[in-house]
Amino acid sequence: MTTEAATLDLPVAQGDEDRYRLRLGPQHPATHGVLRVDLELDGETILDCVPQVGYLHRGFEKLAEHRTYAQNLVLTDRLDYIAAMANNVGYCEAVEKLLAIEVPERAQFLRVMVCEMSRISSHLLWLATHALDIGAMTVFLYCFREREVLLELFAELCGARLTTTYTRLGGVRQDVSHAIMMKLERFVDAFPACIEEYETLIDTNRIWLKRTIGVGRVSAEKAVDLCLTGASLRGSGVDYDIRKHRPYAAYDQMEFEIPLGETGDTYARYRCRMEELRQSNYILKQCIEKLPPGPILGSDAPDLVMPAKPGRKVEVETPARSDLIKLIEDRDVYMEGDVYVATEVPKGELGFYFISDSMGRPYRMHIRSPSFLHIGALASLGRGVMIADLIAIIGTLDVVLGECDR
Amino acid sequence: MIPLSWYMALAAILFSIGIYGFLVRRNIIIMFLAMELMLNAVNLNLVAMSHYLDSLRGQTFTLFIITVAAAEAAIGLGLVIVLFRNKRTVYVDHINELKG
Amino acid sequence: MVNQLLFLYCALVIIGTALLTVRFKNPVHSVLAVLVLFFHMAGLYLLLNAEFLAAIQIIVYAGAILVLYLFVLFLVNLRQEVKVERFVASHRLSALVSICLGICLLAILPFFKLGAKGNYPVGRIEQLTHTKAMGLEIYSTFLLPFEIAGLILLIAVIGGLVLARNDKEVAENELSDSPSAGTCEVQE
Amino acid sequence: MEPIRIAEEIEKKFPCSVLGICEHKGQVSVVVDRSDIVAMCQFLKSGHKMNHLNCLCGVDNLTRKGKYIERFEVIYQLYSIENHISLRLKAQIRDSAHPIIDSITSLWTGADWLERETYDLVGIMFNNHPNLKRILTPEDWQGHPLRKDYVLRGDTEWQGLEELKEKSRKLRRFDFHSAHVKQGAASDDD
Amino acid sequence: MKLHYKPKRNLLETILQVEILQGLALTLRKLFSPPITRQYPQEKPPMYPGFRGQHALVRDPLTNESKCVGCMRCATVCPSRCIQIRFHEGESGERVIDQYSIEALRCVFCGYCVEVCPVGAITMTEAFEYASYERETIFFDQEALLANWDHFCAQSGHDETYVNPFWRPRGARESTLPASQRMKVPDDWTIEGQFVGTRVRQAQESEDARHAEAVNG
Amino acid sequence: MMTIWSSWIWESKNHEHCLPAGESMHYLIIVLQIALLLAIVLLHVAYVTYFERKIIGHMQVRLGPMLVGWHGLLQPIADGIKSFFKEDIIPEQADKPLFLAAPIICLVTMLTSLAVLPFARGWVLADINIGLLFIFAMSSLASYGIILAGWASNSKYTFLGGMRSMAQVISYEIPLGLSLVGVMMLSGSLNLSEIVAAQGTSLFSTYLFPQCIGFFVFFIAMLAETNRVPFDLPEAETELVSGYITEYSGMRYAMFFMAEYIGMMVMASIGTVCFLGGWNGPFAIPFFPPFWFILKVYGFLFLFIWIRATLPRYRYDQLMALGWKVLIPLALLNIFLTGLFKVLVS
Amino acid sequence: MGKMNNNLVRIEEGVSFIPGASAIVAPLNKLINWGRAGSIWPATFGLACCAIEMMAAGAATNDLDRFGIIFRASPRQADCLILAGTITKKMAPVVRRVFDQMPEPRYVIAMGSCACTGGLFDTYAVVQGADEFLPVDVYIPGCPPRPEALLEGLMKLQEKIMQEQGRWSQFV
Repeated sequence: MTTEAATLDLPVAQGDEDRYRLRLGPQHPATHGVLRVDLELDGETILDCVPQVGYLHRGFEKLAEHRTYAQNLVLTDRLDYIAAMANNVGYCEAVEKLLAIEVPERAQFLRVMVCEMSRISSHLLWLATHALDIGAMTVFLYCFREREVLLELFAELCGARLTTTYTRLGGVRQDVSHAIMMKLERFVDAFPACIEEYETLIDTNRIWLKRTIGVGRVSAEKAVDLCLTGASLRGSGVDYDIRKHRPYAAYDQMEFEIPLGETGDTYARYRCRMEELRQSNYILKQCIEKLPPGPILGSDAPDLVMPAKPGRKVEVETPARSDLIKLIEDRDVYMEGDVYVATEVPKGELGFYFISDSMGRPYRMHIRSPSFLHIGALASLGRGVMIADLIAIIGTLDVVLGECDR
Repeated sequence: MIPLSWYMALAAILFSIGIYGFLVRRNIIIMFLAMELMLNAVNLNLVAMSHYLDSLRGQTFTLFIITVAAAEAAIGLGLVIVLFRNKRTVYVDHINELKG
Repeated sequence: MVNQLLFLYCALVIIGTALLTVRFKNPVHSVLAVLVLFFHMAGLYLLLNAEFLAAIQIIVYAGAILVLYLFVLFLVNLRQEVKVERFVASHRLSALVSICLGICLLAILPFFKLGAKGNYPVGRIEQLTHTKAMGLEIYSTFLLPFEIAGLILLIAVIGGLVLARNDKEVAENELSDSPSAGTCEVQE
Repeated sequence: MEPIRIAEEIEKKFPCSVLGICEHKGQVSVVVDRSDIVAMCQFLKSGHKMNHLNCLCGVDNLTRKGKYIERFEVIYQLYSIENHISLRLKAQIRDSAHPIIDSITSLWTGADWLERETYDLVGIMFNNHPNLKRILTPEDWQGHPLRKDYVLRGDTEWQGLEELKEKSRKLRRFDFHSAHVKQGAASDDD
Repeated sequence: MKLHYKPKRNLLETILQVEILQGLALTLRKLFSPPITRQYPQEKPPMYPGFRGQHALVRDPLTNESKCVGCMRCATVCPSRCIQIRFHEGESGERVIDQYSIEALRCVFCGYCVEVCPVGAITMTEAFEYASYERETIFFDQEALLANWDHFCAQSGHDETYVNPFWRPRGARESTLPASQRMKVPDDWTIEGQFVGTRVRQAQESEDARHAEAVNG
Repeated sequence: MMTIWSSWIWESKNHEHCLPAGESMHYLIIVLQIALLLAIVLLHVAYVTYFERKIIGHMQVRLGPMLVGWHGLLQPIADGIKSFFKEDIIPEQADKPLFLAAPIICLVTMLTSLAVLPFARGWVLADINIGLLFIFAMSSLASYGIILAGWASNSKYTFLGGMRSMAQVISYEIPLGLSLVGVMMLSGSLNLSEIVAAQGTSLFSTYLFPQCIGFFVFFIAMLAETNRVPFDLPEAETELVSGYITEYSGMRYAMFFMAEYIGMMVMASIGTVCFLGGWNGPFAIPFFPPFWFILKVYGFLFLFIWIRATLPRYRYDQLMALGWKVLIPLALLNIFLTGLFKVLVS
Repeated sequence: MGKMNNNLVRIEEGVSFIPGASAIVAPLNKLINWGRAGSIWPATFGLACCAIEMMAAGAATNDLDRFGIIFRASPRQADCLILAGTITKKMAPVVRRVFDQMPEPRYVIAMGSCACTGGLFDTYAVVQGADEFLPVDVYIPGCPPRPEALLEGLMKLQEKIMQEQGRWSQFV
């Protein structure tokens, strides 16, 4: 059955089945990539909704066991490719905890900065696609206009727009320049007006309200039960944000508020994210103000070419033409043990669970991805609603399949 | 000029085809359609005659028939849906026992 | 001459599509045959100078009633129809009956005599336009039947609604409806 | 309450199934036997308001040695949204041929997919799971990729891809040039 | 923080479709505002010196050959294993590169290779326009990589001694390098010239001023 | 084809007393007129798509077609050529005759409606007494094309699209018709030319003001009738892929596309004729009488495009509710008020 | 130019044409190619990271619409399949199916390392290059490529289309 998972050529009725089955995806404009949702319909009403994932399962966790910690950072770019920076930070926070690496303060501020930039860019993409799903195509273009500014900033900062690989174990790759900060400041100043613009188009629009209010309602208990995180959880009124609960990087030095919805419907989640956009913008503003001086990479940061085993030197011979290279000091950075470190990425709680067996590679790396659980929740959210509502719910859960399937 | 008898002959043929369809088909929806054929045959007769009689009565009557046909379709098809919902069939020979 | 040719064409198509309607395996095809039939029926009405009726024929019959048929057909979803026997067991007898009826009807036609002429000759209708003439007739002579027809339609609408309404309870959304304030307190 | 206190409480409550408590980098984990895992989670969820299931994953400990470590392990990372504390349960599964553990889907609906994923990738079965099927890999996939004896590129090619390649070889786009060349070659042979 | 919602529409606003008209007004305004589109083939996007584009092997102006010393660090660190190096030992014990190839279609452009290269031999240029009809042409061997470098120099107008600070070897940290070999980095990246938060700078300046005052006083 | 057919009937009826010798010439002229009209309209359709892309592009702060021809002016032609020379796929499990017929039904009915539109005084192919009803009839027939496309493709998305369209058309024909009843009452005619003539020449004597409720209802119903945003459910891209045209490729898809745009133009023309005073304008254009008509139609089309660039999409049941619970009562109210007005005035 | 053979002129191995016919065919061919190149409609088919850059290419800054490129949701109306992202083994049959559903002439662009070769993911779950089961016309390197790189790839595709000789369709 799995092989014929295409969109089109299923006959209208199969035998005398009473129920009308529809496969939404994996090639479908509204499934944000390669999600497939098997629906059973009664007219337009969904009787049963079974999300199917795995169409983007690339074997991250297996691959991570075969690569060094530094190399695995590259993998995390491709997890939630919309907010790669946040993943980078989450990964580095976890590995630094595991390997006990200190991060200088400036790097922590820079991490907060790029995290919030990627939160804004992720939320913009979410808003764009969510609005497109509901039919407002212009919001899509307006959101991309601002997102493009951020992506170009990323490109200027670290050389790539999406797959940034910006952080390093013990710091970040690159210091910001004055030019970047000027641009960022300009962006931060202009951004609230842009949010107003999106809201003019949809926020009070009666069609938008009709399509979102009361759709896909999740109570607080249900949201916790479904393991939702991020704005999807906060839309239901549960105050859980890792940036506040277990502050990492320099979040403990930032002032911001966590917007909490009440109704837990699509509109509440939408409002939550819109408010988060403003809060992120505010954090960025603080970053510009509070960025401390200092180094960006810790003095004990491990080299990229890490030995696979402690005590074993990387096979690098002294080059003939120069004596540039000092070999890396061996340090017992590898300990046995396990850690679980979670960070608040735009989608929700991104957790890394590492088991180290004292090798240069993780023995086991498990990624707790928010999207995976959000899509899992779709099965119970999507029951009893109409197809159009399901599309709105998929949009509002803000899933990204790269992270879900890993 | 077309003689009135042409119209009447056509209406007669159409009517008997309608009767035929009503009698032979098992599908209740097609039976309804056959009834529409008969109604149309009658309509044609009425319109033709009123034309040749220099009167509008027949045509007015046709209008009413169309109205009633619409009502009939609404009710009849509503019945079909109810029937289908309860018995999962639209075949008349499957529904001849009314015990439910 | 042209008119006669037109009539013949329409008549042939009407008979042909009527036969197809009752013979087609697929009910959807039947409905479409009826659509073509109605179209040509409207053509005949035009030949009879009844342009308003022709338009009504298409708008109401083709645009509303037949669409309703299609709707119901799709609702009951009858692909398997194509495979099963579509005629009742006694269909030969029925055919005989209907042919006899047809012959009888045709046979009595010559005995038909036109009655008294009315007061709407073609010229007057053309001058008034058919629509206006119909209106005059309906809203004067046939006012009461017109009202009754309206009532019938109303009853039909209500009846259709009552019949087609789904008796089953609308599946409750299992997620709670109350705007609860979350499991834990909002913390500062 | 300190996580370590909770861990001790668990030990008191389930003395037979708790194997040990360890703390690493400030994170407390309780190593337990698989038998009482549902009761333990229930206890943590209702007794200590550990209502948020952070993470559930399986581990294949084929090449890792250590105290209490069995072949298979399921990790439950719990967090209390209210009290801001987290605790890790590590359930050990001794049976390496047919690893099986009780499902906690009755406590968290969200655990459904996490357990399916664990089953899919590590091959640990879950008792009382409503729908224990493969989730990330195709349903007719062979093997469990995250086991240590599964090589990175896979041992055998997946049937579906083989079929696809075969099909695409057959359906290879008709190419005037190559078709002609083939004809020419044939005539050359003649 | 509780969300605040916009107040509900009143009857008049509902009848007059105020919010829809506002939306329409916005799009109409945008109709007459200049588009932000960059007409790509004519207008190139702004390129940043650190952009991780096409790979190139730096041609050493002295020897006219690659600078690569065959230390294998790039091949070791490459997460997607797309760098292949073959070498043999020369007379004086140095490594002579026989083959240096990058399968650019497998590369993930993480820039690790550039970052770990101790001699700045491999770089990632700003070029990204090298789509091709065949897979083979995007497999760069040593000549192709050197040609990429020449192409880059010609395109960007840099001379052959151009060294981008983004390509500075950071595998061996700068502090460990001899002073003469340290890469010249922009002021922005030095402790002295780096961007400091506006408020922090103000505090610093007032501190400095107070300090100076205290010294003067 | 149907255009020829229907106009033939009408002409033959009205001109039964014509000289037999001139009759064939007469038909020839009509055929030529039809051909000319079709050519002009199809060209317009092509360029309406271009304007739509351009206007929406600029509203979305981008440019729209730029590179095919000067500022993308040849874009519709390129699209047409491409579609014409594209493979025409008929799905194996489709109901072949209906699958083939559906786009033709759509296109032909839409083209047929053009026959009764008065572009200027006397510039009308078939000046029939029931012009307005004729257009309703044609637009209700066009929905058959959509329904059949949805059903005959035998795919679930198309089927759902077809069902949606069906429900939508049935629901919105009624307010569309009712909203024009007021116009009919004021003008006392169903003939489009007469409706225009009844409105007088100045802007303030048009029916836009006395029939503002009717216009409002008409406008919304018009959007729904032509499946445009915010009522584009039958082809809602993010829900049903492409709705009823999901399975169509190449030229057949282009036919649906053309039908949709001709439908837009027809509806815009009806709006122009019934509410904006048709070809009448502030001053007469000497050599090109349809100038004002075309200008007004393009104004309508701009509105269509503008709304498309701005609004989100309704949900199916909300659409139904809007039609039945808001628009039909409003239209009835409009009829009532108009009647009251007429009674009071007379 | 090849030798004369009856009335046909052989221009290269296996290809020959009627002299004089080119006066009609060649402009027609050119026209058709121009039409195809000027209106490439890719299927909306994003797989992973590259899809985001594909969206960015369609957004205001780069605006694919300038080239006459609009995304079509249904593969039946698409001319071009942009493989934007990692093709996993589970997804490969679906990709192939979408390709099969497209009408001729159809083109495939492999965008980004993953679609071209599998890229970073040399694992059990990923197809090592789309050309294992699809005829790829243009390869775009990058991970993900910049939107402009996608535009460049599309322009390469346009060039390729312009060079075609009477590619099969129902009329030609």
